[in-house]
This record gives sequence, structure tokens and C-alpha cells, in this order.
Amino acid sequence: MNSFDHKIEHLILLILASPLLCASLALMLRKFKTYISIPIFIISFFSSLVTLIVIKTFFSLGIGFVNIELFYGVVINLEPINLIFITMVSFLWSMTNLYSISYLNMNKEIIAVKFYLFLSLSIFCTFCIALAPNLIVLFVFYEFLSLSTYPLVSHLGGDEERKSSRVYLYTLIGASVVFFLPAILYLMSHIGHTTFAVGGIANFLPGNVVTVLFILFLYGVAKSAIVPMHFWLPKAMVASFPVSAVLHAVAVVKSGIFIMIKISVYIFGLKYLRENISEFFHANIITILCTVSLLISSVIALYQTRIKSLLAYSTINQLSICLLALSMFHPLAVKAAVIHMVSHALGKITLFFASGYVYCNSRISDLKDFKGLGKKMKFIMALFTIAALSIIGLPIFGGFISKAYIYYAALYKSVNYLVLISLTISVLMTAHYFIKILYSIYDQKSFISHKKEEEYEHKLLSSMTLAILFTSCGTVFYVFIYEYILMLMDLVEY
Amino acid sequence: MIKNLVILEMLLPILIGVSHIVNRRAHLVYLVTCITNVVVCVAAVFICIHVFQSGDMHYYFGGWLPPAGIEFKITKFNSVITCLISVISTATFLHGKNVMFDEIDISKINSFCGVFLICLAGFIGVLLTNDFFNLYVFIEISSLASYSLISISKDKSSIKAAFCYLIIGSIAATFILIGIAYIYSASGTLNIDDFISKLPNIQESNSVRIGYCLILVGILIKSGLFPLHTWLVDSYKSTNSFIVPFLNGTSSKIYIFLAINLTYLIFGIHYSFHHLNISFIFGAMGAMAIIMCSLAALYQSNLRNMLIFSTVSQIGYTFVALGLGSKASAVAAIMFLFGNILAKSSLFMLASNIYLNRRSYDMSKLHNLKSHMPIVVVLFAINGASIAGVPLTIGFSAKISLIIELIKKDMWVMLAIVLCSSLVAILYIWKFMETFLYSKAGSINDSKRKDGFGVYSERELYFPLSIIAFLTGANLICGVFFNRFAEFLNNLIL
Amino acid sequence: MNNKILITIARLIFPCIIALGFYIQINGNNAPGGGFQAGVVMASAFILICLVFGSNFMSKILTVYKLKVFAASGVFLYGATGLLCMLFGSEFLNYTAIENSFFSKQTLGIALIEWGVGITVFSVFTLGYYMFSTNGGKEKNV
Amino acid sequence: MFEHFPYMLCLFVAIVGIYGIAVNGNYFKKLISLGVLQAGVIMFFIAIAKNKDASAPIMDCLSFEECEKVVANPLPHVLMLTAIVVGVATLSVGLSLIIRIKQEYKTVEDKELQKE
Repeated sequence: MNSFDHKIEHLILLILASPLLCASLALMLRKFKTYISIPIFIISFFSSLVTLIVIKTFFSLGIGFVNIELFYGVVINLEPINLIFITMVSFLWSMTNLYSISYLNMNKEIIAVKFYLFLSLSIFCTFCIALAPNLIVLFVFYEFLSLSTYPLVSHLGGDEERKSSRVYLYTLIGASVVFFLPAILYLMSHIGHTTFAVGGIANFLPGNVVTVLFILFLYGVAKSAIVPMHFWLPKAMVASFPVSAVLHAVAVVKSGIFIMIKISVYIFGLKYLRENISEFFHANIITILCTVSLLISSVIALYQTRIKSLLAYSTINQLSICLLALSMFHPLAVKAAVIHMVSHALGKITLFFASGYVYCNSRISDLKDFKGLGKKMKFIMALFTIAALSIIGLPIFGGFISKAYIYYAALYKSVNYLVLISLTISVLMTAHYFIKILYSIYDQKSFISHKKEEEYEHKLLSSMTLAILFTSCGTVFYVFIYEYILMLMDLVEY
Repeated sequence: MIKNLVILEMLLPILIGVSHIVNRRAHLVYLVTCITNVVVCVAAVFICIHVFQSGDMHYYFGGWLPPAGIEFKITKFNSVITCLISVISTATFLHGKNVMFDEIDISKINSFCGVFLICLAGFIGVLLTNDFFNLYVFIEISSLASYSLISISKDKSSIKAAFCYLIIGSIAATFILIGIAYIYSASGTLNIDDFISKLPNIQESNSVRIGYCLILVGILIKSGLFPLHTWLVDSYKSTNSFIVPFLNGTSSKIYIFLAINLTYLIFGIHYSFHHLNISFIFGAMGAMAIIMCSLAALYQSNLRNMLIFSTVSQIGYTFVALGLGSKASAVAAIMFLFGNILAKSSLFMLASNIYLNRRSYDMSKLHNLKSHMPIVVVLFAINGASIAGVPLTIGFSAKISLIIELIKKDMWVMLAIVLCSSLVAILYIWKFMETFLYSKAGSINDSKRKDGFGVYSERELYFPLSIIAFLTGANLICGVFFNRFAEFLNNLIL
Repeated sequence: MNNKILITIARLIFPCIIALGFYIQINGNNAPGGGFQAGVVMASAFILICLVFGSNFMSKILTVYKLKVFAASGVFLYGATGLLCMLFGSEFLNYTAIENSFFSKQTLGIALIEWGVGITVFSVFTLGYYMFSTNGGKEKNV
Repeated sequence: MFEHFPYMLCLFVAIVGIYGIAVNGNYFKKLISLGVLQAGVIMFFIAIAKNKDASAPIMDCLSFEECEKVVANPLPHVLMLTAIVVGVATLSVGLSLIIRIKQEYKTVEDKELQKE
């Protein structure tokens, strides 16, 4: 056992150290700004490779759940779900660093030092959330994640940015103080500790108490953007594209989903939740809440005019799908939720990168200006289309695999009609608002009208296109990632 | 030898305080007072260490044994509080050289420092004494000294506030005196230990009950709990900004210590919570304090008024914790006490430094403080976090232990009040943080001028800021290792 | 202040009050009296002078600074006797350390303490009245 | 009923003091009624110390054996000496504050002072 520990211990320390290293690097190289982004990308890419090695050593071990003590008093928890989450976050973090190498060259108003410093700090907080051994430590880093992303959202301090980032901070910290903290402390007072354990630790509480607690967790973890608590996400779109790409499509938002999965698997225990969550017309309350959130967010998404708020509402929509899958509370459902989480992350980050590219070249952020872009940026718009189709769920791309798995989970043993119906409605809605954009991009009539064609072409091979290429490959060849995730998820002990 | 340190801690300030009335050179007076403060602080630390090693210490004045003579009893609890009080007074004095010479005119400084030292001796006497009437005398000494300290200031309304404080304070002291008379008539002794041994067989007598209530009312008036807090608000609003950190850190907190001592140690939990329904009084007044004063703090545009109202609401938290009647809730109350002393005193010191730079407490003048005084803004953020209850500070661990106690006692209404008011606390701290961080829309010019238009730029304030950094560091250390800190507090009250 | 009656009476009464003050001071050990009462009586004598002969005459005898020095010295006397006992190895204000026979040490200790209190109370009260009459000692001749 | 009469009387004086503070607008009158309040409390302490037909606790003989007359409990009497001194101190601080208020605000009435 201990030979295994030391190997993995050093690797985990390496992973945790890399964001801190990037942050300190950003601070140290304050004087000459241009050289900051390249070393930071190298470090982040190296850390994503290290996570793959950690998964292999963990996989060779075969145990599903282990608590390791790094150094005095600091205990971390290793299990398949948080390893998948860390790999996803570190891989997409390195892609963002690659993307922002040229993005920052083009937008001079963003202060590179502040951008990289707080970006690396928030990634560090996400890693700590993933590795937290109990809910208190998780809550502490959850709060620090909201605090460290605030400067990114309000980076320029203009009036509009200040107001929306104020709403961003108040909603996140307010929800966590008023809903999340009392739920944790309720467990603390009744169980004495909140450390994660296989099969859950709170499986002696009565039925309605568990439902109330789970709803408190659902709305307390405002980062998973369930409808009443989703205001902060469209407001956070004030930030620059790489920030909203990595934080509000991947790290921050998915940490909300990750926390909900960990709570339902390792705090309450799936079997106990399945029996005790109170029913309402024989469908449990959590599914109903997710359906409501799903439908409302997709309806609002139809009427969005700006590309970023459209992507924000579609993120809320997809997150509710993840929670919808989770709310069936059986092992297959957890697998479905994790798979959908990863596929949506890859797809959404490509969309954000592509729209960032469009914004850089021609300062377009309104949907009606997207007319005829297909002709100018052929390659980028092709990748944009692939990502959009993947999120809708067309057969060969990642989205299809994850949504098919959710259908499979819904039909497993007892047919869950509510999940089926709401999922299909959401797929139709997503298809509607994405195809509306694709239609306007490849609109034949407007191909001729644009005059300055040549200006866009030569920027083709900047680091932005590279980043978009890698992430869209992720969505296209999602099958291999899917196999890998399934192998890992089989290790999870319920 | 250690026994004489107790007297040194008490006698030295009085003798040197009196000698200041004779000494006319202001700078020499300031230096001598600093040295006395440091000596008292070192003596307090030595006594604390000695008490922790070899149990309680008794000091019989003039060799007369307890029932007749006056006795000082130094337990773990009051030796730790004495250390804290002397640390705060040393910090105020070392930090406040610029503030004092700026706010108080030279001719008054020597009598100001003299009265300050007598006030400090009075507070230490209140903490250590084990005799009821001696307690009353020391309360009067310290209050009389603090009336005159408050009246010295540039703003003329401080004299009116000092007079109101005198009237209300004397009424409170007279209530305490009548309470002592009743207890003396019932039990026949003035010595506290003797009274505790006699309490069981005189529990049913009404005069003990009346005596207890009268002393408690006197203490509540002096500690500035909500309905009786008007004197505290008026006097802190108008007095000079040198003495406010000292008074906030010591005067109202010592009476909270007395309330804890009275209800939990002298009369015991059984007597005060079953014979008399104290929990209702503390709970109701505490809840009112929390609601009214945190809302009042929200609507203040003046930085110091906001801090004063947030102090009164923090006192409300402490009494809510005291009202729960279990040992763990007493620990929570002491944590609030520590948090408020450390964080709030450093916030008041920061406010006085900001006043030195910007010559005003009003929010309209405090824009863009980040560019002129970055260290002050960082320290303000950390201490504000402790007040608001953001993780890794004492405020957070205090709030956690209070909420756990409230949940164990199923007091849901009080829980809701505590949570919403901690949300309001975040709002009013953040309101000022935002004005510090961003320049007012349109007022670009003031961000250009390097050292602002105040008298003192940050370069001259490095030494005072290092003292505040020391207090903030203590706050953070106790916050980070909060379970060891909770154990330490647990064995304070046996 | 030219009314002769007041001046002559004041001149007559002043020494008597001072004598009474000292009597109360000394006789305080085992009869009603002691430092506080003696100090007040002595202060009333000087306040009488200040009333009758005016404050600038008074400043010839006792200026504000002298009174402050008296007040401080009274407190030092009190503190010194306490510390003296401590030097001899017993608690603060434990007069047994100063002398050997029980009875005589009490009187010596108490006497020293009473004198300290007497001086301080005398100077504080005269200072109090003096400050009020010359509104904080800011007048010309202080 | 009558054996509690002295205590009731003392507390009545204290309540008169508090009433005086509450009602009087003039700061000077507030200070005087504060003195009345303290007088009430001092009387209450002395009332507690009273034994049956005992005289003042002054020992005019050198040792306990010689004078065996019945004496009231000396402790409250001594305490009240200190309480009187404290009352005087509070009075003098209050007076100096009133004088400063008079210099600054030209009035000592509560109503005018509340205006600005």
C-alpha cells in the first residue's frame, strides 16, 4: 500500500503545485508581459499529462476509494469521479492557456498578469474542491473559487462590469452561505463529521429530512446554475472569452455538478437516496426540479440575441440535463451524468473559443452579425458547426454518446418517463436555437456582400485555431474518452 | 516571583499614569506609555504561561485571607483575556503615534496617556478580581477613565456623547452595586469563590435572584447590547479615532467576559438557565441586535459608522451564542469575542489610517484607495472577511460552531436570522471594498496622483500597518487551525 | 475684594481649619477620620483663600503645576508603602513585613497610607476648584 | 410588613434619582439626580448592615475584649466610604464635562443640544 502511496502522492503534489507555479510565474514575470503565456501553457499541459499517469497508477491499483495523507493534517481523497474531473479540468485549462496566448496579443486591454494570476488560482481551488476529504474543506475552497473568479469577471472595472460582477458575487456567496453551509452543518451536528465514505454516512436520517437537505444542497451549490439560482451565469458573460470559456463552461460550473455527484454518492449513498427521496406523482422531486430548470432555460435561450448569453443559457440547459441524469440515483445514472459532463465541457469550450476567435477578428458578438461568416472563416466555422451538432446530440459526435447513455440509464430496469420526455424536449429546443445560428452562418445570399475577405485568412494558424482544433477533436473522437471513462467508473464502489 | 507580576501588571500603569500628569513633554510621555504597555503585555503573557502550567493563582492583598480580604484569582480564562486586552492596548499605542499627534493637541497628550493607563489598569483589575465590591470599584475606575478618554477629540459633539455615556454608565454601575448589595445580604460574603460554595443552599431566596438580575442588567448596559447600545454608537461616532480601536477591543468586550463569567462560572448553567430563563433574554436581545444593527450598518455611507454598527451586531451574535446555555455555545461565544476583538480593532485602526490619507470617512471620498494604499485594502479585505465569516478566519469558525449549536437545539428561526445577517454582513463589507477597488466613474484624475491628497502617504505608515498585519496574522492562524483553536478554548472554561 | 470683614475672618479661620485637618489626619487610626476627610478639610481651607483673596493671590501660594506634583506624590507614597512590603517578601500592602510586633506595624502602615491619601485628596480638590474658577487654569497668572 | 420599611425607603430614593435623570432636560439636574441615586444605594447598604439596637461600628477602645458593646456590621460601612468617593469622582467628571458643553454649545438644555 505505501509503495503505491508515495508514487501517487508525489504526482498529486505535482498536480496541485502546477497552478500555484503558474500563478507565481505570472507575478514574477510582471515586468516583461509577452513571455508569460508560453511557459504557463507548458506547465499546464505538463500537469494534464501527469493526471493521465495518476489515472493509470490508480487504475492499476483497482481500489475505488482511498484517503491519502499528503503531509501533516492535509488529507486528500482519491476516487474515479474526482480523477476524471481533474483530468478534464487540467486538459481544458491547458487548452485555454494555449488559446489565450494569441487572444491576449489581440486584446491589449486585458491585463495579462491579473488574468493568469487569478485564472491559475481558481484552477487551484477547483483541484482542491476535487480532492477535498470532507464537506467543510470543500466548502472553504468553494468560497475561495467564487472569490478568485470575481477579479476575472470584473477585470476592467467599468460600470456595467462592476454591477454584473456584484450580482455574480452576491448570488454565489449568498447561496452558499444561506443554503449550502446550513446543510453541511446539519450533517456536522447530527453525524459529527462530514468526511466522504463509501455507501454514504447520512443514511439514517428520515425521508423528508433527506429531501430538504438535498434541495438545500441543490440550490446551495449555486455553481450548478439550477434555474432560480442561475442569474449569475449570464451576468458572468461580461468577462473575456477565455475566462468565460474555461470558468463558466468548464471549471466553475462543472465543479457544481461534481459536488452534487460526490454528495449523492459518498454522503447520502445512492441506494438510500433512491428509496427515501419523497415522490410526487411517482417521480422524485429532484427530477421535477431539474426538468423545470431544463425547460425554462431552453425557452429563454431561444430569445437570446448575443452569442455569449445564448451559450450561457445553453450551458444552464445542459447542466440541468446532467442533474436530471443524476436524479435517477442508480449507478448507471451517475455514469451517464459524468459522461455528459465531460462531453458537454468539450463541446461548449469549442463553441466559446470559436466565438472568441470571431470576436477577435471582427468584434462581432451579436447573432445577427453572424450572417455569412461561413464563407470567410471556413475552417473555424466548420469546427463551430461540429461542436454545435455535438451539443445538440447528432449521432457521431460526443453529445450523442452521452445523451444516448442517459436514455439507456432512463430505460434501465424501471422506465423513467419524466426523464425521457424532458430530455427529448430539451434536445429539440437545443437543436432549434443552434440550427438557427448555423443556418444564418451558411446563408448563401450574404456570401458575396462582405468586402474585406483577405483580412481574416492569414490569422488562420494562430494558437487560437490550434486550441479550437484540439477541443473539437475531443468531441469528434469522444468514443475513446467514453470507453476510458466507463472503465474508470466501474471502479466506483456504491 | 510570578505572584508579584500580577501586582506589577496592575500597579505599574497606575503609578506611571499618575506620573504623566506631572510630565510635560508629549513625546517622552508617549514613549513611556508604550514601554509600560509592552511591560504589561509581557507580564500578562508570563502569568498566562504560569497559569497554564501550574493551575489557578491566588493573590491575597495585604495578606488577609479570602472571606475578609480582597483576593485576585487568575484562572486560565481570565489570564488569556488579559493577554488579549494588553496586546490590543499595546497594538493601539504602537500603531497610533501619527493618529494621536494628528488628532489630539499637544497640551492634552500627557493627561490623555495618563488616563489611558489608569483605564487599562482598571480593565485588568475587572478581569482578575475575585471580590464583588472590588469588581464594582474597578468597573468605576475604568469607566470614569474611558468617559474622559472619549471626551478628548476635535469634534465637539464628543463631549456631549461622553456626558451621556457618563450618565448611562453610572446608572449601570449603580445597578451593579445594588445587585451586589442584594447578593451580600443573602450570602453574607463578597468573595466570589465563597459565594459559589454558599450558592446551593441559598438558591431559592429571592434576593439572590434579584441581585443576579440587577448585576446582569448593569453588565448588559455596559456591554452595549442592542436596546441599550445608544451610548456606544454616539460616543464611538464622535470621539478621536485613536481611542476607538482600544475601546472597541476592550471596554465592551470585558463586560461580555463578565456576562460569560457571571452566567456560566459564578452562577453556573443550572442556576441561570433553569431557575431564571436567561436564554430567552439573551436570545431575544441578541436577535434584535443582529437584525437592526446589520441593517443599520448597510445604510451607512460613513466607514466608521458602518464599523460601529457591525460591532453592535457582532455583540448580538455573542449573546445569541451565550443564550443557548451549553458549554459548546459558550465556546462559540468566546470565539466571536476573539474574532471581534482582533478583526474589529484592526479594522478601526485601518479606518484611522485611511482617515490620515483621505481626511474623511465618507464613502464619496474613499474611491480608488487601491492605487494609493494597496496594503490597507488587502488588510481591510482579510479583516472584513473575518467579520463577514468568509472561511479561514476566526469569524468563520465562530459562525460554524454557533450554527451547529443552533441546529442541535432546533432553533430554526434564530438560524435563519443568523444566516441572513451574515449575508447582510457580506453586503456591507463588500460595499466598501468595492469603493476601494474601483475609481468613481468619470473621476479619472484622482487615480493619477501618486500619494493622493492626504497628509500621510502609505510609505510613512509602514510601521503601523505591520502591527495591524500582526493582528491579522493572529486572526488567520487561529482561523486556519480552527479545530486546535476550539480545543484550546474548550479547556479554558472547565 | 475690599470688604474687611471677610478678609479678617478668613485670616482668623484659616489656621484653625488647617489645624483641624491635621488633627483628623493623625487621629484617623482609631477614630473617625483619616486621609480622605482630612484632605477635604484642608482643601476647604485653601478654597476659602481662593474665594476671599481671589485666584491670582492663590497662585502666589500654589500654582496648578505644584498641585499636580502634590497629587502625584500622594499616589507615589501609597504605592511606595505597598511596594516596600513586597520588597520584604510578602504581599502588596501587607504591613507585617515592615515591623516585627503586630500592633505597631499596623499603625505605621496605615499611617503612611493615610498620609498618601490625605495629600492626594487635598491637592485634587483644590485643583478641582482652582480649575473650575480659572476655567482650566488658562488664566494669565497660572 | 414594617421590618422591610427601611429597604423600601432606600430603594424609593434610588427610584426618585432614576426618575430625575429620565425627566430632567437640564444636564445639571441630571447630575444632581445621579447623586440622589447613589445616595439611595448607599443608604440601602447601610440598612442591610443594621443589627438589633446596635450603634455605629466605631471602636473607641484598643482591643475587642474591653469594649463589648453591640456594633453594626462594619463591612458595608467601609464599602460605602469607597462608594462615596466614587460618587464624588463621577460628580467631578460630570461637572467638568458640563462646563465644557456650556463653553462649546452655550447651553446645557437637552432640547437645544439635540437640535444640531
